[in-house]
Amino acid sequence: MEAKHILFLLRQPPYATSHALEALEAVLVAGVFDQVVSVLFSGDGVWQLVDGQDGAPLGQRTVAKVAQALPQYDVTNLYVCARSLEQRGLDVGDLALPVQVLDAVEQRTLIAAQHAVVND
Amino acid sequence: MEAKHILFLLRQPPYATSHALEALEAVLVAGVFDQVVSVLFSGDGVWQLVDGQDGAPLGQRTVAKVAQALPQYDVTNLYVCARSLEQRGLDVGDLALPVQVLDAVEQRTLIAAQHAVVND
Amino acid sequence: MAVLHLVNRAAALDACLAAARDEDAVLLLEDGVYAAVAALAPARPLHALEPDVRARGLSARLADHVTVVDDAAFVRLVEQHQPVVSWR
Amino acid sequence: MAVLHLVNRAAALDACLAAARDEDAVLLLEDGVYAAVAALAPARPLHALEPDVRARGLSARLADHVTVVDDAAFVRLVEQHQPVVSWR
Amino acid sequence: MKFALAVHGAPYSSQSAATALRFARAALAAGHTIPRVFFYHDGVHSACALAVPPQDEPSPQAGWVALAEQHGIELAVCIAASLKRGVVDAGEQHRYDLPASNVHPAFTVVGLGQLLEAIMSSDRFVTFAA
Amino acid sequence: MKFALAVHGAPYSSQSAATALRFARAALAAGHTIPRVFFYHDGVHSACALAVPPQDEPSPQAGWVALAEQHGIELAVCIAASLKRGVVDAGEQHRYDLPASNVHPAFTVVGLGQLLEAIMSSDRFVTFAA
Repeated sequence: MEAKHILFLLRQPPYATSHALEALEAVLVAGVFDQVVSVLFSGDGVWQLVDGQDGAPLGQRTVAKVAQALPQYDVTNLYVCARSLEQRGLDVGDLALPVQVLDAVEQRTLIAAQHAVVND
Repeated sequence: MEAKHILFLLRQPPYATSHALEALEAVLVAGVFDQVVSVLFSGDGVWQLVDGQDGAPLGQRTVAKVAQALPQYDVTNLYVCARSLEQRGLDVGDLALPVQVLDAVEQRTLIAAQHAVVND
Repeated sequence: MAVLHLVNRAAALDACLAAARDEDAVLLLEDGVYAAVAALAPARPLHALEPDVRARGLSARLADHVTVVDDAAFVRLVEQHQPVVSWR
Repeated sequence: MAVLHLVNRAAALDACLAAARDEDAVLLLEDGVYAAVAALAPARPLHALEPDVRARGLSARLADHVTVVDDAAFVRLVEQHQPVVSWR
Repeated sequence: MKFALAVHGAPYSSQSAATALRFARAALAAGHTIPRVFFYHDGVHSACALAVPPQDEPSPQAGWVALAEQHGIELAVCIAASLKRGVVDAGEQHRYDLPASNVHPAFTVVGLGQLLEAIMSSDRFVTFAA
Repeated sequence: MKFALAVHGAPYSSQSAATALRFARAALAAGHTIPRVFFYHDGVHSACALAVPPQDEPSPQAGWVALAEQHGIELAVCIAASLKRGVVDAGEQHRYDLPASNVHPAFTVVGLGQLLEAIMSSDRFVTFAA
């Protein structure tokens, strides 16, 4: 079977729901399937990446720590939406892991190149 | 026990979730308790009032029909947010039941007069 | 191949359109159909799912450039596009 | 008595503020605390719930006019206001 | 003061129950009473006795059960909301001929009137929205 | 074509499952096949066998069960999502010493790998978001 291009489009903020964490768990699993896996953080999903998180006050796992594990699972195509960062007063210096910033045109190209998109 | 002023602040659109219907059921119950009950439809909650709804294609009850039953349960203080109607291109002629349109100042006064506010 | 975007909340349409190309199709469904109302719809071709439009009493309130489609046409849109992207 | 408004989604703050008087208190909690970030916060006094702020890594990112409160202070706000209104 | 609380969201799809639990603890510590917590809408899932939390995460339900026992709080689950969501006690299991029941014994299934009664008989009513 | 579907929302808190069911019927009527529907996040509540729908409303679960039987569709429930939400089969009931199980027998509890497998082996993947 030919390798598929699978994009995880992550748009939910962490903690209020378990969507962010559960979607990241799916990304980790995808990493072991020898597919072409990419992750795009956009909208409130960029909050998953912000440095300084600590789930302990809410009795939850720290979502940024889970995201930081992605490269160890061979998920290295990590992208973030430029406009979503800007709208929230954030830049890459605020993030807990290295990700590539994509403008709108680059995001359109990335999405159009996929066989499947999984959202959270 | 002195009668309490209880406002139901209904801001959820109908059908996608059961919040609108369940909140209206709570209003109907409140109507039999001899309290001073008011209902304010605001935000996407104004869609609950729009004429021409038919839950049948979704296998659901028609939410506007439930709202129309409110006066029969002695709930007659029915209000809608003027700005929410305008933002959606609606006016009272689009609604399935008679409700009083409140501007922002009137809504602030209504809210401040309550002992309790129940939201959906 | 062109992309099919599914939007199930009106508030998600802006983000969807920022990521959609002109040749991509956008289908509004569930609470997404409120974005097809004349007063709210952006000026680009849109599809809206018929059972959701009808249940909400919106049939006569939609913008002219919105195409209402039934479930069978939803399936055809999926056949003709790849990938399918959901926005909420 | 002044009103206490609880906002658990940043997008709901606008509707809340339209319905709040100057003397009313607004407490941002859960995902509502994102509205307390310096780049996003409106210019009026706001409270933000400490466990939610800390979990999300926002402690050093809040606007200056936001007061961070713990659960005990949340209880005191409820004591001192009536009614309590939730926005989402 | 007497507080009445309403919980509208399910654990894992909303912080509603977790925030309400922390608030309840702080209110009781401050000397207030909470005769009833009303679980409505998706909030009814807090009553399900079959949930197994992820390792290292506290059980949201265990927190409610402990608080209810210590302080005599009624954990009230709305029947109109719970039945359609598959949260049922032994009585409903029998009535509807269901294969099992799943409401934790510390929770009581009640009608919507109990929400109004709680509001009417308390000094403050706080909704923890979904 | 082969379609893989994912359902992310619970009945009554999302239309996700209802929309997916209508789509599945239309896709099968058009000659497509659906080897697997994957219930993830709050979508796992569709598997709960204890729900009693309001009178005059169709049972969302009965629709899935009938479709699965007629067309050989696997109704796959994600264990990582279902366990914490109290949707458990007999195996998990036993493993965690729970008082009951509540997964309808037409549903199968599986790991997340089955989501990826479904995506990889299908021509189209459609998520019905919460």
